[in-house]
Amino acid sequence: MTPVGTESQLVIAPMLIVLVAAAATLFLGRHPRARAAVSLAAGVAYGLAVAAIDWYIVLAPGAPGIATYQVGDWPAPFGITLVADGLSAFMLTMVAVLGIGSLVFSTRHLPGGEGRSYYFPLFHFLSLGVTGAFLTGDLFNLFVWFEVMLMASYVFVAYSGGPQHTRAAFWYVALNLLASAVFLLGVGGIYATTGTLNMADLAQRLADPAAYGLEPVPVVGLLGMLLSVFAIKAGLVPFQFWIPTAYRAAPPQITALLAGATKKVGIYAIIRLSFTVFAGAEVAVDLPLPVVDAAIAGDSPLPFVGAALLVMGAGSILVGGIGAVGRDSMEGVFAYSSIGQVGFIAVPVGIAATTVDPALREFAIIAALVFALNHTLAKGLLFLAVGTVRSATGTSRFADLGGLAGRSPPLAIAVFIASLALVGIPPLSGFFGKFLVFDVAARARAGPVIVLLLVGSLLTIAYATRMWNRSFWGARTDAVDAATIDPVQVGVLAILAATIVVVGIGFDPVYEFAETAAEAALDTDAYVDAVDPQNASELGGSSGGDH
Amino acid sequence: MRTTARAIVPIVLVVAISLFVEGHNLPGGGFIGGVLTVTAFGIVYMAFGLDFLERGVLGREVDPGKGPSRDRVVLAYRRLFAYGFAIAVVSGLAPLVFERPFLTQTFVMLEGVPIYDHLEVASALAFDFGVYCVVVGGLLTILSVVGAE
Amino acid sequence: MSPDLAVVVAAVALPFVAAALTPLVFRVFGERTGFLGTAVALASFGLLATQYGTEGSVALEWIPSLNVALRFYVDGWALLFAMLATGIGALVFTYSPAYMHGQAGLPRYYAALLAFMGSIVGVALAADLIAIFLFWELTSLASFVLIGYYTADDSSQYAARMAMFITVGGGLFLLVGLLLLSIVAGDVLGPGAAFDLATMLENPDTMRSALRERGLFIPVLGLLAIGAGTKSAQVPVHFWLPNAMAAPTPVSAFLHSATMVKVGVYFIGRVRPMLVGEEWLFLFATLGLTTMTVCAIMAVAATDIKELLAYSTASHLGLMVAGFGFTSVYGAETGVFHLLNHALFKAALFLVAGIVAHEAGTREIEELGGLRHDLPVTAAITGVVALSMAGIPPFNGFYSKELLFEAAVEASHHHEIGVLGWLYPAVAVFGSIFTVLYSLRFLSLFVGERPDALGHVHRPPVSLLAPPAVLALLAAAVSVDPQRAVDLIVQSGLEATAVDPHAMHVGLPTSYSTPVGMSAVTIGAGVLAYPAYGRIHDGVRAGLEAVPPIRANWWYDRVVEGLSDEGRAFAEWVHNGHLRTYATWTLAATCALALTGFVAAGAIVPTTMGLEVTVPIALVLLVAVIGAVAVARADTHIAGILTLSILGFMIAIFYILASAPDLALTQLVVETLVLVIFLLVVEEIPERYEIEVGRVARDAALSVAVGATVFVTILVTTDARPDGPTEIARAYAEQAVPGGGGTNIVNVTLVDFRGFDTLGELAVIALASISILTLIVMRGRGDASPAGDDGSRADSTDDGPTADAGTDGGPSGGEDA
Amino acid sequence: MTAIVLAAAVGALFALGTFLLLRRDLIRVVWGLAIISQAANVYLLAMGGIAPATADSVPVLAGHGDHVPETADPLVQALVLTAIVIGFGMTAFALVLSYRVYEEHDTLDVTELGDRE
Repeated sequence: MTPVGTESQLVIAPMLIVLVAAAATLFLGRHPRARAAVSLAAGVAYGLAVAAIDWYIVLAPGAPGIATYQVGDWPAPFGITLVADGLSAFMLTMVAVLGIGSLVFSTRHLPGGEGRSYYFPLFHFLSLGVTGAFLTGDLFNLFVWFEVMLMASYVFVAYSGGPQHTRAAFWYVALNLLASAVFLLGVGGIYATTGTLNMADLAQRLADPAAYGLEPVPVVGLLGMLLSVFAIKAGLVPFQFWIPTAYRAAPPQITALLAGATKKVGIYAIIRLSFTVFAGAEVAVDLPLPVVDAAIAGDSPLPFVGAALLVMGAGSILVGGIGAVGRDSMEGVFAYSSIGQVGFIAVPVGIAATTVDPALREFAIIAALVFALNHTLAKGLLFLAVGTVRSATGTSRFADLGGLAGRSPPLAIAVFIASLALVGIPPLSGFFGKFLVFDVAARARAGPVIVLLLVGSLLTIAYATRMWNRSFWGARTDAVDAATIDPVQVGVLAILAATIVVVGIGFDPVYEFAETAAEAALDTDAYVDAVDPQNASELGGSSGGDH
Repeated sequence: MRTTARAIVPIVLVVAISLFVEGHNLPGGGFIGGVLTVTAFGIVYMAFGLDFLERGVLGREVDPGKGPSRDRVVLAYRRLFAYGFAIAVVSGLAPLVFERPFLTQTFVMLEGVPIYDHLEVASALAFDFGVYCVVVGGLLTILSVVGAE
Repeated sequence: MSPDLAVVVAAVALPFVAAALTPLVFRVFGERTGFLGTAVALASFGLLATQYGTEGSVALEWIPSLNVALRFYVDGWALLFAMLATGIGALVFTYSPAYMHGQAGLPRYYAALLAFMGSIVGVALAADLIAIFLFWELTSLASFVLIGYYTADDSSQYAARMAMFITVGGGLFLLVGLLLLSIVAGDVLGPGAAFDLATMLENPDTMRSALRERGLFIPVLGLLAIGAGTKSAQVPVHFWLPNAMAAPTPVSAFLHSATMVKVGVYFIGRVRPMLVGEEWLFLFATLGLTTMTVCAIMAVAATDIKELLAYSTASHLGLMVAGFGFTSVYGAETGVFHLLNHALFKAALFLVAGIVAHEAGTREIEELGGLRHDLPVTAAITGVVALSMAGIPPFNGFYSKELLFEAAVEASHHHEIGVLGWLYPAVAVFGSIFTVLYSLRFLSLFVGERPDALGHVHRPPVSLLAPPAVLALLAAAVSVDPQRAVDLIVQSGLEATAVDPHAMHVGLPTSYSTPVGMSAVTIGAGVLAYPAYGRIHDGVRAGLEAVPPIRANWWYDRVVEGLSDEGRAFAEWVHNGHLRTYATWTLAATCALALTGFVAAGAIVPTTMGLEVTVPIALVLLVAVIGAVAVARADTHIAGILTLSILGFMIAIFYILASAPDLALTQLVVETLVLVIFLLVVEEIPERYEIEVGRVARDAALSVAVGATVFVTILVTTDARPDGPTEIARAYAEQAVPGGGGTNIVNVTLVDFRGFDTLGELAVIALASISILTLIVMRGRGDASPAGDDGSRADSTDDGPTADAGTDGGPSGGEDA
Repeated sequence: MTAIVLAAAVGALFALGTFLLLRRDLIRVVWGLAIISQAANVYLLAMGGIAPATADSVPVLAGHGDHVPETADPLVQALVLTAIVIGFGMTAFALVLSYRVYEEHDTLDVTELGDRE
């Protein structure tokens, strides 16, 4: 077997970095400074590794566009394959930016006590799970990284140990344990029907089931199960129940990651499985819907996915938007807003799945990705800002806040920019998300969807302005007067805010990146070719003893 | 109970370790060996109480005022799973030096070893040892922390 | 001659650059920053002036992937509006230092004002749909910041949020309209023109017919109208404008009378040649005339001079909208000319109102009067501009109003509009009567007796007087020689907005015509009714009191403010805190998704039962199920835990029977450990059990549904399962010894083939122990605040070795080092 | 009498697990979760195909010879093993968490917990 190429090695680099960081920080219990230093170094290395993936695999002229890594030197579909393509790279980049911000933030604002020595290992394990989920090309491996990510997030939700926190964590754990069991059911069913777990192999087999002697009909229902699992991670209605309490209970810089990273893992998994893997499945679906005088019908499972996502997305936009308007604390608004915003991501994905026009499908995925990018940046910033406000004033309830804008203009400007990005004011990144999503709906001639998006956007304005007026304007309260605001934290916020502006003003390369990502998501053939399960189907005759 | 424990624990431990070592070829492996080892310790805890290992075996004084997490035994367990995790990661990283992918395993056949005649030493054993350590360390941490409550 | 890109970009960019530098500049120049603003505005004005007479579009690349560019189109209409904005901007900046003297937050004020001015110039010049939307929203944003200037003041915040909600929200409708336009344009004019408004305007007939073919004409028209209507305060969302008077008065003069609110009107004029038609007439003439009349009546009911002027502004915006709504050339003439006239007199009036408020200390109409003694110059200015507002000849407002009457009368000549043919002119006259009334009322502040309660009124400084004086002089100039103004700028604006432009002539009427008669009726009725002003005022107010829904803020309060309460109740209803609710929804939705998927794909058919299940396995599974039933029925924790173990052991036996010794072993030991941990935990917890009868039925139903889904899943998947081991399983068996060096395939799989899974699993085990440790040691750290984790924030920011020794050194294990 | 038995058994386990999950007692909720994850494991294993237990079908090869018998699917066994261990970690965590919930709230009644703000 040949040595591994550079591009291929890049694929696993981010995972190795966080793995080593996790192991190293486990040993540094007594050395908080070293712990933070190692973590920061790992964060920087992670960022560099992701940047290298972006450039050398995806974006550079002549880059291959996709690279794979066979863990343990076992060829696909026997070993576990890691795949980095445009979609994975886009997601990783998004998460890396926020993750590093959150990490720097964590060195300044660390919920304390004895548990602190485990904060950074937990953080790295969380990143490990998220990264693994983005990179893996194996269904069961995806389950494993989901569990790693979840296990770390469970304890973060319960981290502060109070009554609210433990209860929120238990609810969160209970719903996700259910989801894990459903995930296993889905994986088991898919293995039973298709005889493989490798996503590329799966795609190949589903596209031509007769050649493999398969009966792929059950995969649509199994995909439905997996959808529900991913919808829990993404927080789509009616799987969103854990979000308000868990987001409130976790330390804010972790909530930033829950909203910015784990949520996106759910979105990523939906896009990856629906489009790269299951889109080509030779299964006809046909289900008349007499009530709305329509039908879920087509030659692949996509119409079913599309219908499900549109319903869930619509529910999310309404529940999140209406809920957010009435909240009485900053993180309450943002938590509900997260539910609503993920609806804005699900709707274009749903349109992409429903449409038969390939150009529109790609455009819709681009829209979803751009919206997701903005949500990661803006919502991440806002949750981090909750952390700043809370560590400065001891509260984030509107009743105790007011006049923050006068107290710290840089903080105020950062939050203002992020709020405007949520609303979708040009030229911020959020505008392009909203613009593209509306454009997709308009191109799909989906009147009701446009109405829904308009309602959702109006609700966004309502809650964003309310949050702003209640906490940043208004008469200054005692808590705000007595606040000491951490400059490093504000610095992180400022950098994220600048990113939001820069992404908007220099949107062209971002769009091209998203376009590459969407192409990658839709290009099943490239994915299959890169992983090349067919070629390797005869496991090499060479003895394993020498490798 | 204690008598039974005295009789059972060594047997369980031996079985556990042999399961771990033989795991590559017979049913067993790092997980099973690890969990069984933990079960042995569990029986000790049930029979003799949490402090037995410290006071009874190691002859150390136990400061009852400390919380569970400060207990020296717990610390040892915690170190164990940290080491285990490190071993697993390092054993996975080692092939990179030889320009092989992460977690590539290999093995050598040793001939003429007493008792076994021929023995395979698989690099996977290192990884499996990491698994063993994590399982033992991790589960014992859980057990002792919960038990101390 | 085509415009120069660099100059155009500089004219737009200059104010933004200045805005960005304002915080620095303010440190050096302090309150005199306002005069620098004047310089910037004049510079921008000058740059624009150099482009006078040019026409054409220039573009700066922005997002080539989407064919979006910063495309600017220069023509008479754009220059008219942009120069109006910078010109009045210069005056407002001059006015500001004296008016805003001593206020806090001036850097924010000037920065927002500058950014606002840049946005307006941008809207005026932009010819790319996205660029238009960009500047459009930026004006709303700047307006939000400026209305909310007095941040500690509740009414200011209320108004700012309202303006933001209405104008940005309306902007979204505009965006959708623009997107529909772009999709159509991309189809018929080529992808390069998808966002290029200039190209669309060059091919109005193509666009119009393409829109109609796709059935998008009405939607686009409606959406653009909502966008423009919200921005230009048309009924029924006119109310944000009077509320916006919470802003400092210079802002009111600039944003809320002269420029921002006209953006909607400007845009209507811009797209008029492309979309004009019968629907256009109905929509905008009706909308405009309604707004004009309603707001004029509301202005009469005003008690505050700024409120009066604000309603008057909305009313005049309605006039302009109505003008553009009429399809004849007179309509376009009305719109363009009144845009100019209104800017001149209304900005001056606001600045006058600012002087009055600033010097007299009150804005209440009732408390003011006879100000000509104290403020003679101001009184003179007011005389010109108030009469202009009233439309009294020969003042400039008269000419454009006369054009409206003409357009209204003309409307019935061009279209079969039935009863509207006389209703439009009638409403126009009726509304204008109120305009005369409130204009006279405003003027009366300066005449008559000085109320005794009015305190000392200061003389305003020159920098307050000069700007309105300049405006009044300009208004007077237009009044004296309207044709010069028309030739200079209005004509070129007309050419951009009219379908069939011809040389425009204005002047005092020399012979009788219907419009002249209408003007005479208007003025005559207004003057005659003026003595009854008090009664009309009271009557309108009484009407508003009696019927709340017609009050301006009523709907907004109900919908937006009420939404907070609704939202709270809704969120608490959905997220009621009960795990059973959450689990029910989650499970039900999962089942629904799975079953729908099966049904949609036709997977549920009579099956052929592929799996071999032996009798022992069946028995073991049966015992397992019985065990589970026993767990469900257990009445103590201990009993439940023990029966749960039986279930676990049965599953271990199942694994043995299924030829999986590794699993069986693992299951056995894990089951033992779970038992131990369960026992340890339960020891600490008192027994507590009550099973509520009422819920059992519902729970059982859901349980059965879940069970049924799983049942179906298993049947369909086993049915689809190909016989024999999978390729992968076979390959693993073959490779275990030669490739993995072990005979236990499962173990080789775990540590070699799929070692990566195992690594993740290790991480989970490590995490589980860390988590449990953390759970226990973090106990008691949660403080009273809902999610407070701030107990340690003081020391967490100082993570030094000394601070840490006490809290961290012990637990985290010295030996770990 | 073939796949139906398995389907019925696993279905029943899921149903009972769900039923327990909806109880008011937190410990019983954990039981329910444990039963559901066990049932999922059983299903996963069965999806590799259940061969009648014979010496040959155990996925442990007799020796290093060339003869490779047809064994039960070792892949799903490895997966289930991973799933069992992960499930164990989760169950243990959920249990300790429920204990902590009890400590903080002094009740195990899910309904009562839900009503607390």
